Amino acid sequence: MAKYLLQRIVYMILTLFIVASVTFFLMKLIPGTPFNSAEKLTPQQLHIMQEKYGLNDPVPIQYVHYIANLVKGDLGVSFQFDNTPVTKLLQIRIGPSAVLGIQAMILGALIGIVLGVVAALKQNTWVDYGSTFIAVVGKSIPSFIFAGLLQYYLGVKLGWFPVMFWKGPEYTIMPTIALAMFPISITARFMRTEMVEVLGTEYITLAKAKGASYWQISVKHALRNALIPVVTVLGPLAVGLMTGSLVIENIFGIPGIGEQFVKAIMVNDYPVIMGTNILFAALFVVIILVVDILYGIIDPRIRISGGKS
Amino acid sequence: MLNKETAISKDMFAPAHIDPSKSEKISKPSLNFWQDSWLRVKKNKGAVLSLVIIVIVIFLAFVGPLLTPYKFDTQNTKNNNLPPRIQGLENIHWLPFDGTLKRKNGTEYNPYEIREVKEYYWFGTDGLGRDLFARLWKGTQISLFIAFMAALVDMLIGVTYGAISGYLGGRVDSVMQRIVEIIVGIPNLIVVVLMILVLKPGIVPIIIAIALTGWTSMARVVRAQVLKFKNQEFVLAAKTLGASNGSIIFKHMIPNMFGVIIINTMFSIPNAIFFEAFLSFIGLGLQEPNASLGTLVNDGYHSMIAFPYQMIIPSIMIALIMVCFNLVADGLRDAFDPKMRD
Amino acid sequence: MEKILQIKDLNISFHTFAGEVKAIRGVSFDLFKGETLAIVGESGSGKSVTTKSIMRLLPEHNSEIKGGQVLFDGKDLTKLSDKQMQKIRGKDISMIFQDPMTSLNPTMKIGNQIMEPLIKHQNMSKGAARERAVELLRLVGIPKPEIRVDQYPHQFSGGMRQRVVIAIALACNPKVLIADEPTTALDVTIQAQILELMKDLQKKIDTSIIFITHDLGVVANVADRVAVMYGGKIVEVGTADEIFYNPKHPYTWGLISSMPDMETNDEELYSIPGTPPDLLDPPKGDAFAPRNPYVMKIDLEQEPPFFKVSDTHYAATWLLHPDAPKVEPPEAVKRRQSQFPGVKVGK
Amino acid sequence: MKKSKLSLLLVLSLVLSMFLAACSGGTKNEEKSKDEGKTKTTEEKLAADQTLNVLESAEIPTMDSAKNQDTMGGIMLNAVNEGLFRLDENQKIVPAAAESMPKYNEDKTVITIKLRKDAKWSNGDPVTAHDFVFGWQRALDPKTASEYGPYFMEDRIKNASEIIAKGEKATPEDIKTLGIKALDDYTLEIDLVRPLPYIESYLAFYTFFPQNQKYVEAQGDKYATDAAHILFNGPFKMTKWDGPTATEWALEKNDTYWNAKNITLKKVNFNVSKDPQASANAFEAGEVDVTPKLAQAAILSQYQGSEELLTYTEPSVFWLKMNQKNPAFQNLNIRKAIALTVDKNALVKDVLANGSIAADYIVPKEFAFNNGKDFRDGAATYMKMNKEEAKKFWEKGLQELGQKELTFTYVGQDTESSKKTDAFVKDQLEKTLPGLKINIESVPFKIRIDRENKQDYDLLFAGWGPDYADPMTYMDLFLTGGQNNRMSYSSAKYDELVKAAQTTLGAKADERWKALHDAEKVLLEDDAAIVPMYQRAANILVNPKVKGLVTHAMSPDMDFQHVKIVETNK
Repeated sequence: MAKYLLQRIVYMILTLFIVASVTFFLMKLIPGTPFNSAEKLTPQQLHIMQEKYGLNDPVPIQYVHYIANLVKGDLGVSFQFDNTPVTKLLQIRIGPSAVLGIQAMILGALIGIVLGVVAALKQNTWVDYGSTFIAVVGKSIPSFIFAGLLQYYLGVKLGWFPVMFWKGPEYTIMPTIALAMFPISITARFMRTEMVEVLGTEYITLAKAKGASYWQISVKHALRNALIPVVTVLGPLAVGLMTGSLVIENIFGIPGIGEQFVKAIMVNDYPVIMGTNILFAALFVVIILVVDILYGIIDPRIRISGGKS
Repeated sequence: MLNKETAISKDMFAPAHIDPSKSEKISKPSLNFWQDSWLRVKKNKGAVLSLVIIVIVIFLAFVGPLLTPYKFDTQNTKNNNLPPRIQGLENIHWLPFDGTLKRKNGTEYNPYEIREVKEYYWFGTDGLGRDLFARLWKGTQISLFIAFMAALVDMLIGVTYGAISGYLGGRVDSVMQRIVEIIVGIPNLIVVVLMILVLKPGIVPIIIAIALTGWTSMARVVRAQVLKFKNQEFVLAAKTLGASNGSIIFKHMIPNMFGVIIINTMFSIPNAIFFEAFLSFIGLGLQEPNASLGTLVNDGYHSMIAFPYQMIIPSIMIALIMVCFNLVADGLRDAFDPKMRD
Repeated sequence: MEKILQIKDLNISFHTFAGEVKAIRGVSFDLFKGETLAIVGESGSGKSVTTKSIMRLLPEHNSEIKGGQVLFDGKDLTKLSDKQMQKIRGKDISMIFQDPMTSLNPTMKIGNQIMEPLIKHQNMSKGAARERAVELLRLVGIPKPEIRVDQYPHQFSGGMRQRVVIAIALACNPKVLIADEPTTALDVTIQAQILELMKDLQKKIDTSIIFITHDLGVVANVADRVAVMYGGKIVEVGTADEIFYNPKHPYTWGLISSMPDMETNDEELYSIPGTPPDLLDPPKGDAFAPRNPYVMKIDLEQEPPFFKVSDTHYAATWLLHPDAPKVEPPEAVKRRQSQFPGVKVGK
Repeated sequence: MKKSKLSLLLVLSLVLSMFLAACSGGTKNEEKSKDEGKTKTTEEKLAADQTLNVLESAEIPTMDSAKNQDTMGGIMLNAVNEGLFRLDENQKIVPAAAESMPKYNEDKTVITIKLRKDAKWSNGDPVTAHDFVFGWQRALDPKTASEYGPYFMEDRIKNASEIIAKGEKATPEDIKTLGIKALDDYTLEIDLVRPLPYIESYLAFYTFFPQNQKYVEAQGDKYATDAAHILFNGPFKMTKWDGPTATEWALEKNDTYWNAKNITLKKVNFNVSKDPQASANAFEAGEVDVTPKLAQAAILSQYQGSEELLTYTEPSVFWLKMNQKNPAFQNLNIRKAIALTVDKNALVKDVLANGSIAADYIVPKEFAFNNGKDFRDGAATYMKMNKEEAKKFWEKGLQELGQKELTFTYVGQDTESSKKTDAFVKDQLEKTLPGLKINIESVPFKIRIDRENKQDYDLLFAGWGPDYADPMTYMDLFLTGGQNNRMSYSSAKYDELVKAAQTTLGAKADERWKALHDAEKVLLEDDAAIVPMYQRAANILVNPKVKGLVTHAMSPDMDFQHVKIVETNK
């Protein structure tokens, strides 16, 4: 186990390194400068600015500098936000996005699992069709439309929830709902498929033959086995949610990381792009590892061993 | 029983001759895989209806623009932001085709009358006075194109990659999974911005960006399935019978995971359509005057309150396409899945 | 003898996309206390469906009990609610499945799977149930049960798994045990062990067994009585001796002839020509008629009723009708008939 | 709820009675208004709660006046700090930290300014001439890496160019040579390279704000990174701001401000919303009193004629550039054809529908004045739409080029309004000019700039906002080889006229004006070098209870110091 973990961690670091490198070079291919008033500066002034930030060096040298600093834990400073350290920008912005992402993930997974399980248990009845419909429609309406309608009707017209901003738990309700639509539908659809499959297996019949109740069969026997493949989907999905949604953040005025990242890409704020990207990639590989470990917990057949199975 | 008994005569106990071929007759028709699947799909009313709708939508995506006298990119700014009005339906007030709009204070008005417009725009017009009926079908056309391309790429790359990675396992799997992680780790948006630079902005960079990043979830799911099947008897059996790796993967394993593949593909279709819509939201979508469902919905979003039809109509179209694809997917899965065959 | 289970005129259909499949068409039989009843027949003859319907384990969405009764303990099982049925399953009637590789929950420890019916039906505490589970594992011959109880199915071999399944089935000392081809998926040496185990356990807990198999060798080994099924019907029923040494139905003859014994040589080994009937559209008359070398015109017209051979022996074939011509059974059958102690050869 | 409303009423009536007691004979009026069910009263009754809730569309990138280059930063810096001058409600430049308007030497290259003695920093230090000297030097110091410091000072303030040329190697001594001196604590002398008619508007701009050397150096890297590390000398102080990523911040009235007695507003809360529809929703729900600028015609159409909608013309002008690297655009007839084709009135009325005005000029309206006279008054408009003429020019042009068809790449921006405009322009051009095919490429801002710089376009939609209140901020863009030309346009006549206005005519306002008028005519009519489209209008939603919200043509775009919250009859 320890050996396995160590190996995985080495792989993770390697992955991060490659992600950082590839992104670095891709990013450098995007035209334009990171300076906000590039339109106004004379070539000479621009040259001085670039010199100051080492942007006149050949890209490989910039790359070496960047990686050297990265190893030291220095992600550099932002161009668009007056030399604010990238680490600070990330720290401030990841919070709301993570809170929202986790809430939406929990809400989405719970509702999705319930919908999927219910649909599978009542296969080909109106309950099944109804749950399919909810799952599909949740996925079928673009999030900004859904969020916009939510905001207008529940916020402005009915006044149930605050229209926007990020000032307390009640401010998270509408964005969480809006963000949860996606995981609900994904989870529900996968859950239904897996559940239908599991319910058709012999061991479920045996469980029935043991006199297990409907509830015991669905939860104790079927759910756990059906969850295994679903976990593979939920893992990356969770990262997607936690790393923020530009749309939801914009509409509900949430100081999240998704919005900051998209803006950084649009204005060539290289250090912020890199920093955010490395953070996202790190989250991703960690979640993958967690998923794999979870796999071992819920499925005893897949045991974590020293690489060879 | 009694009646029958009395009807028995002695001569009935004479030996009979039976045509041996008759005993082989089976009333269940012998069908190949596809015919069989098709029969099953046909039984699922929802799937059939959805399939019909999809066919109609695809048909209209090409024919629809010809049904109206207006072209999708012909502007007439004098007639902009007109609500839907359909001949014959305009007098039925509760239908949304009477050519009226509501002001913020709730009063209703008819811009056709106010602006003395004679034309009928079935689905109304946009901010540049372009006919939304024509634009809707044009947008559907382009969105479906993007979606199909994405689904195709998902299937081809994702399934192959996932299957090979899962099947070969060990070091190969390890390396291949790391590569997936790296690809997922590179932000789509950087790739798209880059594509917009390298290629001309428009539909091609969008498809390429989806192609480069979209197949990974399919690969993961397929890999998980392959891992599951790998040690099952039917695979071992095929192996002992000397089947090649390729034929084990594609003949034995993949038919067993059609369900999962189809669901995943069906989800990659809305993913593609929405990714394009997201790009429209941040301004990187299609180039004017082309339309996609994504750009239409995005344009409509800002008109949510004032000209709700501009948002509702394309939204309904997106939702309709998605729902239909999903129902068909369900039908297909139930049909393809050999495990459900009785 | 006490009848513990009575099946009366059971009719079951499946609804498939091609139409209604009449899988069980008027099956009746009794199960006596302490006996082992074997149901034999080709695959698709309705053996498994019959037993699954006793347990009400047929898939709800496409199967339908069209008529008949399953009487157990004075109750008609086909009429019970799901809740009531759950109280009977695993406690009074339990079941062993064909494939031990797939009939255990892969993500649940063996112990927990055995404990489940104990906790449910006997209100045992977890600790007590666990002890009993260890005991049961020992009973079914699993070495080091204290350790094995905490392991997962994938850590067991096929034969071991089937022992676990048997342990689960016997956990609550059921009155009826349905064994659905419990040895088919196992190799021969393991088969014999499992059969021994079952016979052994039956004596210990005095349960009645319905043993489903297509393997007559196994039947001879375990059964007190045998019911032969063909095309969704029972065609012949009798004691094991009666069926093996004095079969009356031409299908049973076929089965017996296809079973190797000491005196047959390979060339002689018989196989029944043709394929089983299509139950989507059951043929008029006797379902076996198309494959029956002794077919008569009436076989094509009317279904044969049961003709009584002895108090325990009945067969549904027109050959037993007084008007029917006398036919010679195949060699292998004749040889056996000659060994049958109670009854004179022929008629 | 009821209780709080009652108590609010009580407080209000108390305030009112005090207010009315001060005015003579107001009592009757009040009672009358009550009887009439609170109809409009002519007097503005101040509300008890002088808090303003403002929604902005972006975060504050920095609060360091030397480094800022952002609109939002500009508004905030102007609220909490103060330069020598500021813009008043009537867009006039009035003394702020300065005691009076500046004095010039004869050739208008040396300016002397007296500072007021009662201006204080929020730490109690007086605002002195040294603070200005330090602020300017810091803005130019290459080590600060300000973009605007060099941009505004190079070639204008004495020795600025020399310092910039030295780059990183510039020593503190070098920087001290910059043309600004403290003659004493309260007297400043500024040396210009040449006369700058617009210098006063410069001096109101945040890049030229004072900075307290002692404080700035004590804070080091932390300076201006959050509300706790800024000094204030303006009407407000910043009480809450966590730094550049904060989407929430607050201002409070600065009681030590020299003019504090004239500031009514107690508190301003800011939040960021980047989605226009969401902003309108928040306004509808009453969560905010002022929205960011809303450009979407559909959203604005809901508020047409409402007292909540505040529309004002900005000095930003948008135009279509024709890249003369493309041989087709070296042809004057082709350029003229393009220039005459687009129906700008339809563009602003139907497409943009946000109060923008069709522009047949490049120097905007209501922007630059000479003795109170708008630059546009008396200036001609050029190249009004004429599709027939356009077709003739087009045919002629095609003939001269020997071509039947032309295909142009049109680079536009990826914003919604830009895309709409681009689609409209494409349609207009293709419909009117036979054989013309236009491919639109909408790209993000930075890429648009890049393509403009590399002249990788045929047609390009761009705009310009002024840096100072003088036509020159537009007119010098298109000088031969000028940094913003970027379309290979070159006209000796245009260059001569503009250069004259820059130099020799610097002190002669009327002649200079004339030269600039002529230059505009050369650019737009004689050479048809660019096609102006429209002058943008800004639209914001303002709660009617907010009075005195001032908007400016240039930074600061918005000024809160005159705001009063009044009782409305709602």
